[in-house]
Amino acid sequence: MAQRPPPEPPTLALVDVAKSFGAVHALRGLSMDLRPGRIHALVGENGAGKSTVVKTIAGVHAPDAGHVEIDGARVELTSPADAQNAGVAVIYQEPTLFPDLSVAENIFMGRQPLARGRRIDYATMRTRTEELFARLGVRIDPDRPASGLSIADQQLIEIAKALSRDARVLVMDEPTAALSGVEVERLFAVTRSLRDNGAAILFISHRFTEIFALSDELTIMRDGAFVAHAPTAELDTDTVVRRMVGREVTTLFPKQEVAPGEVLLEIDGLTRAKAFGDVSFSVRAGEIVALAGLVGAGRSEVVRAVFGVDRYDSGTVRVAGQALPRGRPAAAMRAGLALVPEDRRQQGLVMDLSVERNATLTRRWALSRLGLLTRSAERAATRTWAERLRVKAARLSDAVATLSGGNQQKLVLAKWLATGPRVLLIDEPTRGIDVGTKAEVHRLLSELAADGMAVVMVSSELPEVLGMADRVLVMHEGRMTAELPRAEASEESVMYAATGQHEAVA
Amino acid sequence: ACGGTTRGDTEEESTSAVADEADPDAEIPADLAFSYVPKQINNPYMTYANSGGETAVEELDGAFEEVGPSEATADSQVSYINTVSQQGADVLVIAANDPEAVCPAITEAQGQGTIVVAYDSDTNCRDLFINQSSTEMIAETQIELMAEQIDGEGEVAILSATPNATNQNAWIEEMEKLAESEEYSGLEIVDTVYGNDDDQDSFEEMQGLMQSHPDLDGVISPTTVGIAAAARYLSESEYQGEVALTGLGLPNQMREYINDGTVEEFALWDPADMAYLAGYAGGALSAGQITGEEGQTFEAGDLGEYEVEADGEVVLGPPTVFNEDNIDDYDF
Amino acid sequence: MTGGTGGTHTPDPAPARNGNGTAKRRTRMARELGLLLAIGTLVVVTWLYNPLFLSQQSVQDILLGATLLTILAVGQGTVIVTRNVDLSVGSVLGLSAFAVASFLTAFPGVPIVVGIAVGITLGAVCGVVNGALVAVARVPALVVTLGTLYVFRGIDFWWASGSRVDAADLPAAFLGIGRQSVLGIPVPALVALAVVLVAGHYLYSYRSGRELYAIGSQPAAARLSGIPVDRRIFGAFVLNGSLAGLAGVLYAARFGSVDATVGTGMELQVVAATVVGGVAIFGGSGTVYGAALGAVLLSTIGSALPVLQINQFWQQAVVGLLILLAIGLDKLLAVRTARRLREGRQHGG
Amino acid sequence: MAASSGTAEPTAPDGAIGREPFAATLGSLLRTREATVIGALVVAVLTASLLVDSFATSRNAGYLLLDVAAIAMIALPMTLVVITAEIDLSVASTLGLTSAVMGHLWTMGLPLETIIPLCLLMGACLGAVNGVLVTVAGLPSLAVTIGTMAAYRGLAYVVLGDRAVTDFPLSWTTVITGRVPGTEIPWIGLVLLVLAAAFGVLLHATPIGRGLYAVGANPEAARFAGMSVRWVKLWMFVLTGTVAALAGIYWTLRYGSARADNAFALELSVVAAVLLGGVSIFGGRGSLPGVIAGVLLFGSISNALRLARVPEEALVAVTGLLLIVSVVAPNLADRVREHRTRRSRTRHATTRTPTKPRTEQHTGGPHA
Ligand SMILES: Nc1ncnc2c1ncn2[C@@H]1O[C@H](COP(=O)(O)OP(=O)(O)OP(=O)(O)O)[C@@H](O)[C@H]1O
Ligand SMILES: Nc1ncnc2c1ncn2[C@@H]1O[C@H](COP(=O)(O)OP(=O)(O)OP(=O)(O)O)[C@@H](O)[C@H]1O
Ligand SMILES: [Mg+2]
Ligand SMILES: [Mg+2]
Repeated sequence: MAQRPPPEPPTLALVDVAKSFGAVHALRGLSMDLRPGRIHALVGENGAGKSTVVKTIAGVHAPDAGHVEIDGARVELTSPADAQNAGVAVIYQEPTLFPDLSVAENIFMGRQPLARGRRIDYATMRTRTEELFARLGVRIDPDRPASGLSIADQQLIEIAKALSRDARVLVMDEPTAALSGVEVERLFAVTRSLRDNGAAILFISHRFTEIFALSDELTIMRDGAFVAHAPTAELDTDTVVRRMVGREVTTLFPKQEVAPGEVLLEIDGLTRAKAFGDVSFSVRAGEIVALAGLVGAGRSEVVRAVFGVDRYDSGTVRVAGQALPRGRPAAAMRAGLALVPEDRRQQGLVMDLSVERNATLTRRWALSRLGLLTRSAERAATRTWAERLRVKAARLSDAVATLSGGNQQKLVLAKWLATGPRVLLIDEPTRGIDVGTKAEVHRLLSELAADGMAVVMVSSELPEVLGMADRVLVMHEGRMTAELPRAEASEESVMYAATGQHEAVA
Repeated sequence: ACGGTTRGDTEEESTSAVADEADPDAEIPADLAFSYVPKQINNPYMTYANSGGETAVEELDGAFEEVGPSEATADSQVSYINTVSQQGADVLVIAANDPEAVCPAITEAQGQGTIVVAYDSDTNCRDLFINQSSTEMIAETQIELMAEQIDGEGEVAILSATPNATNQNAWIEEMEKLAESEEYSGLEIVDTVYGNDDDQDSFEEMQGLMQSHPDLDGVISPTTVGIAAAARYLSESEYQGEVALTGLGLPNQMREYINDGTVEEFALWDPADMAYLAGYAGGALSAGQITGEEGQTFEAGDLGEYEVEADGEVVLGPPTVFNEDNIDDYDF
Repeated sequence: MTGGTGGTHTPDPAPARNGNGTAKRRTRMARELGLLLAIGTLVVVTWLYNPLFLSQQSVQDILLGATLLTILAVGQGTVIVTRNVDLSVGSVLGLSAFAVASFLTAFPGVPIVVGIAVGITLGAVCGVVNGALVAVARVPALVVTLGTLYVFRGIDFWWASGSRVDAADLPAAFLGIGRQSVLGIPVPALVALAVVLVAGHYLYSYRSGRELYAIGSQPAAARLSGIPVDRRIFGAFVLNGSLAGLAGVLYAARFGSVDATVGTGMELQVVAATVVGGVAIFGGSGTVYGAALGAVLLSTIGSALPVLQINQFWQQAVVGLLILLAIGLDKLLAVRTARRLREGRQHGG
Repeated sequence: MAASSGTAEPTAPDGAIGREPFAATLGSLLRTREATVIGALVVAVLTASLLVDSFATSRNAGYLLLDVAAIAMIALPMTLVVITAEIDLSVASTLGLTSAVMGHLWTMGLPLETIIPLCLLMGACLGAVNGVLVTVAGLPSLAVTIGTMAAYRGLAYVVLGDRAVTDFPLSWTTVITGRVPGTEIPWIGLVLLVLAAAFGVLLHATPIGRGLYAVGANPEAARFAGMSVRWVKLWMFVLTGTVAALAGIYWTLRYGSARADNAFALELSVVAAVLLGGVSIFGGRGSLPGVIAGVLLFGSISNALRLARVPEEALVAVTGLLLIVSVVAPNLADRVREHRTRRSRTRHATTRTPTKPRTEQHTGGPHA
C-alpha cells in the first residue's frame, strides 16, 4: 500500500475490491492502479481471480466490498455499458462474438458509424474496419460472418474491437493466448503506441516472455489477494513464479515411487488436422505421465481424441493391447478408460443436477439392479467417493452448482474414479482447486498409480507437472517436442520445449 | 372370433328415458331442466338459435341453460354432455358435431333419465331430431333459387362448411341428385369445396373456385358462414352480378349484399324457431305426450302443432326465402 | 460458442478471404432469391395450368390473401431474431379485430383512424404484456406466450360472448380499406408492403435493429457489449404486438364479419412462414424480407393448390412437406456455407 | 444450522456430507416446482369438492379420467422429449393420422387385432421421422415438428378425406369407456396408471432416465460421460410417436369415430400441461409426478368449472393464467429472496451485489 505514488490520480483504480461467488472467494480485498501511459501486467495462477478483476473493471461483476475509482472518483459500474461509457475497453478471455453477424458489425456493434437520419453507414464501417485491420496487420474480409473463424482470428477481432473504442483504459485478458508470434508482435506495437498516447493498459498473460517484453509494471496475485507490485524491470521470471505460487512446492506433491508395470495405453501416430499431429506415446501401469505445454498446445485435444469424444484423422489408440474404435466414449469406458475433462462446467458436470446424480452419471448401469437404480445405492456409492475425496457438500441432493469450484472439481474426479478405470486421462486436474486441497488430489493420484493405474495428466501448472510426473511429454503447437524423464524435467527444460525454442526430442 | 374383430354389424341397443307408451293428454311438467349444447359457443348462429330455445323453456316454466365448447369438436362436446347428465338435466338439446362420437356420452345420459333432442345436425342416438326443414326441401329450395337466377342453365359450384358436416353432406347429395334430374338438367354441379365454416377459409376457397372454373355461373353455399364470405368476395370483385350466389344465410349478415345486388335471393329457416321447437319437443317427450313414434303429434307453443315423421324426425318447415322485398322484416 | 479450433500452428498471418465474404453474402441473398424463385415457379406453373390465375382479379386476391400472414411474419421474424418466439399472435389478432369492429359499431360517428388506432394500441398492449413477462420477469418466451395465447383468447371469448360484428354494422369507409385498390394493388397489400420495407429497413439500418440480431446471435455476448438486452427484447414484443394489432384491423376491414374465433391457430402458421422465410429459430439470422416472402410463399401455395385442382385433402400434406423442405434447404445452405468458409481458410493464402 | 446469510458456508465438517435432517429434506421438496403443482392440485380438488356439487363423485372422477386420458398419455413421453431439450408439436397430428388410418384399415376389413399393432408401428415410424430430422439432419425440433404437424394432419385427410368411420364394434368401444367392475373407474384409468408407472420408473429409476436429464441439461457433459446424445433423442421421438398412436387408438375407440380432424390442436394442451408440471422448456428439469399433477390440475379445474356452470371462455383464460403464473411466480419468488439476501449483505458492505437471476439462461430462446 505504501507503493501507491502520490502525484496525479490513476486513470482507474481498484480499491480493496472483494468478490465471492458463493463459497469461492475470487477476490479478497485487492487494490491496484492503472495509470496513463503505463502497461500494467497482472499475473497469478489459474483461478487466482484475474478474470474477476477484469470483469469487475468491465462492470460485469459488482464488487461485494471495496470499489472502483476512475480519475480518483469513486464510480459504480453496474453494467458493461457503464464501463464502456467511462472509457473502458475490454478484451475478455473468451471471445464474445456474434457468430451470425459480419466481422465489421461485430467490431462496431452498438457504435456503428451513422449517416444521415441516424442510419448505419455501412461503407464507413467497412473502411474503418479495414483501417483497424491494417493497423493490426490482419487480413480478414470485414463482410464475412464471424462464425467459422479460428480462435486466433476471433481473438484478433476482439482486439480490433477494443482498439476501435479509442479507450482511456484498455484491459486485455490473455489476448495472446491463441496468437502466433507475428500477430503478437503487431499487437504489441499497437499496444505500445496506445500507451504512448496516454492510455492505461492492463495486460494479462501466462507467457512470461510477453510480460517482460511489454509491461512497465507488474502485479502478482494469488488466490484472489494481492501479493506484490513492482516495476517489471526490477523482477525476473523466477521471482515472479516463486511469488505467484508462493509456497514450498515439495509439500504439495507427495509423489510415491512405483516400479512401472505392463503397458496399458499405447498411442501411435495420432493425428487430427489443425489440432495435433503424429502424437505417439505409451503409459505403463503405475506411471504418471504428464502432458505439458502452453495453453492451446493441443494437449486437451489429444486426450479428448483418445477418449473418443473428439474424432481423429489417423493413428491408433490401444488399451492393454486392444485397439479402441474412434469416436466412441462408451467403448473407451468399457475398455477401462476415464477422462476427467478440463472444463468442469461445460464438460464435466451437469450443473442443474444434484451431487449424487452427477457422481453416478458414469456408473448408471453398473449401479442398477434389474435395470432399476435405487436412490440408496446411488447415495451409498456417492458417499463412498465423496468421503474419500473429502467433497464438502451440505447435502447430496443439492445441485452441483451450489458447490464451490474446488468441490466441483473433486466431484468430477469422484465421478470418474468411481468407474475404477485402468487408465485415467486427467486434464487440468487441479484447475480452480484451492491450494489446500490440491495436495489431497495429488496424494490420491499417487496412491492410485501405486495401485497399478496408468495416469495421463494434462496440466498447465509447471510445479504440478514437475512434482507429480514420472515422465513429462511436452507439446508445442500440436506436436510432441520433448519427452523428459523425471530426473531431467525442470522448469527450464519444460518451458523451453513448450515454447518451441528447443526442438530436440529426447 | 378366431379371425379377429372385423367389420360386421353389431346392433346397438339404446337405452332411452322416453316413456314406453304415449299419453297425448299428459301435461308438460313445470321446472324441467333444459340444457342446450350448441356446436360451439361463440357461434352467433347458435347464440341466436338458442335465444328461441330460451323462449320455449320460459314458456314451459323450465330452467334454461346453454353450455358448450369453444371449438366445434365432438370430443369437447362430450365433456359437456357428461356434465349435463351429471347435473341431472331433464332434457338435453344438442347440435352434434359428429353423429357418432357423442353417442356413448348421450347413451349414458339417457341411462340417467335425460331426454335427448337433436337439432340443427343429427346424431345416431337421440330420441328426436328437429330437422330445420327436410333435406329434400332445403336442397330443392336452393337448387330452385339457383336455377331461377341463372335461367336454368350453367355451371354451379358448392361452397360447404366442414367436410364432415352431416347435414351439409346430406343436402349436397340431394342437390346433386336434383341436378341430374330432368327438371334441372341445365344445371351442372362442377365442384364442391369446403370453407370449414371459417370466414377466411371460405373466402379463399371462393377465390379458388373463380379461378379454377372461369365459366362458373353460380355458387350455392348451404352454410351461413360460407355464403357471407362468398358474398363479400363477389361484392368486391369483378364477378359481382356475373356470378349468382344463393344458399343458406342469416338475413342480418346478408342484408348488405341483397341491397347492393350481389345476391338476389337466399333462404334459411329461422334457427330460433328450430330451437324453440326443440324445447317443446323435449317437453313433450318428457311428459310422455309422445314417444318418438311416427305419426304422433304435439303442440309447440306459438308454432302450432307438429307431427313426428319417420325415424323420429320433426320437420320445422320449408325454409324462408329472403330477398330485397322481405329482408327488412327479419332481424336475426 | 467460445468456438475455435485447437492448435495455433498456422504460422502465417490470417490470409484475406474476400472471396468467401462475398460468397457468403451471395448465399444470404440466395435465401431470398430462392424464395422468390420458388414463388415464381409456383405462379408460372399454376398460370400455365390455368391462365386465369394471373388475371387482374386473381392477382389482387393473392396479394390480399398474403397480407395478414405477411404482416404477422414480419413481427414474428423480429421476435425470433432475438431468440424468442411469440405464440400469442393469433389471439392478439383476434382480440384486436374484435375490438376495432366493436368499437366502430359502438361509436359509429368516430373517425376511422381512431378505430384503427384502437386496434393497433390494443395489439401493442398485448405486446407489452408479453414483453414485460419475458424481458422483465425473464421467463421463457414459449411458455409465457403459450399462456397469453389462452388468456387473450379467453378475453376475446368473454368480450364477444357469442356475438358477431357484421359487415353491415361497420362504416363503409372502414370496409373500404379492405376493398379499395391503388393502381390495381389492394390497400392492405400496400400496407403490408410498407410494413415489410419499414421493418426491413429498420432492422438493417438502425443500431437498435442490429442489436436485435446481436441479442439473438449470442445473448451473453450482447450483455457484455453493453446492449440493453431486456429493453430490446421488450421492444421486439411490443412491435410484434402492434403488428398483430394492425393485422387485426386489416382483418376486420377486409372480412367485415368478426367473431371471437378470428385468428385461431394462426400462430403456428406464422412461425412456419417465418422459418420457411429463413429466419433461424435460434435467432441471430434471417431477414424480415425473407419472413415476408415465406408468408407469401405459404399463402401462394394456399391459393395455387385449389387452382391446380390438387385434391383438397392433399393440400395440407403438401404444405407440411414444403415446410420441411424449406427448413432442410436452409440448413443445407448453412452447412455448405460453413464448409466453404472452412475450406477457404485452408486454401485462401 | 439454518444459515440466515447467503454467504455462510455449509457448516458440515471437512469432507463430510451432512446427514439430511428430515425437515430439511421436506423443506427442499416443498420448494420444487412439482410440489407447487401437486399442492395446487390438492387445493383445487379439495375446493372443488366442497364448493361444486357432484364433483367429488366416483362417476365424475371417471369422466375426468376419460377426458384427460389422451392428454395424459401423450404428456408422458412428451415430458421425456422436453427434458432432453427438444419438443414435439406433431403429436396431435400423429393421433389424427393414426385415427384416420385405423378407420381406413377397418373399412378395408382388417381385424382390429391386426390394425392396432400396425397403427402403433406407424406411430413409431412417424416419431422416427421427426427424430431423424432432428438428430441426423440437425434441424430444430420446433420447426421440424411444425412441419410434420401439417404434413401428418394432411396425410390424415388424404387417407380418410372427409369421411368419418364410425362402425367400430361395440364390444371394443364400450370396453374403452367401460368401468372396472364394481367401480366407476374406467379401464383407461388403469391403462394410464400402468403407463404412468412405466414412464415414471423409466425416467426416475433407470439409467436411461438419468441420462435424459444430463442430455437435456448439458449435452456436452453427457457426451463426455459416454452417452450418445443423438440416439437418446431419436428414441424419445420414436417413443412419443408410438404413444401418440396409442392415444389415437384410444381416441378412435372412445368416441367410436375415426376422423382426420380428431384431436385437432391437442398438442398445445399437451405442451401446456407438461410446462405447467414444472418441466423446463430448456431441458434438464422436471418430473413425471409434476406433469401428471399438471394434467390433472388442468382437467379437474375445467371439469369443476364446467360443473359449476362457469362459461367456457373463463376456462380458456384460466388455462393461460395458470401457465403464466406457474413460471412467473417461482421466478418472482427467487428475485424477492435474492433481494432480501442482497439487502442483508449491503448491511455489511456498502456496495451492491449484482443480481444473477436464476433464469439468465432463459433469455436464451424458445428452447435451448
Ligand atoms: N460466475 C462465477 N460464478 C461462480 N464462480 C466463479 C464465477 N466466475 C469465476 N468464479 C470463480 O472465481 C475464481 C476466480 O476466477 P477467475 O476467472 O477470476 O480466475 P483467473 O485468475 O482469471 O483464472 P485463469 O488464469 O484460469 O483465467 C475461480 O475459482 C472461479 O471458479
Ligand atoms: N472443440 C473446441 N471448440 C472450441 N474451442 C476449442 C475446441 N477445442 C479446443 N479449443 C480451444 O483451442 C485452444 C487449444 O486447445 P486445447 O484445449 O487442446 O489446448 P491445451 O494444450 O489443452 O491447453 P489448455 O488445456 O491449457 O487450455 C483452447 O484455447 C481451447 O479453448
Ligand atoms: Mg481468467
Ligand atoms: Mg487443455
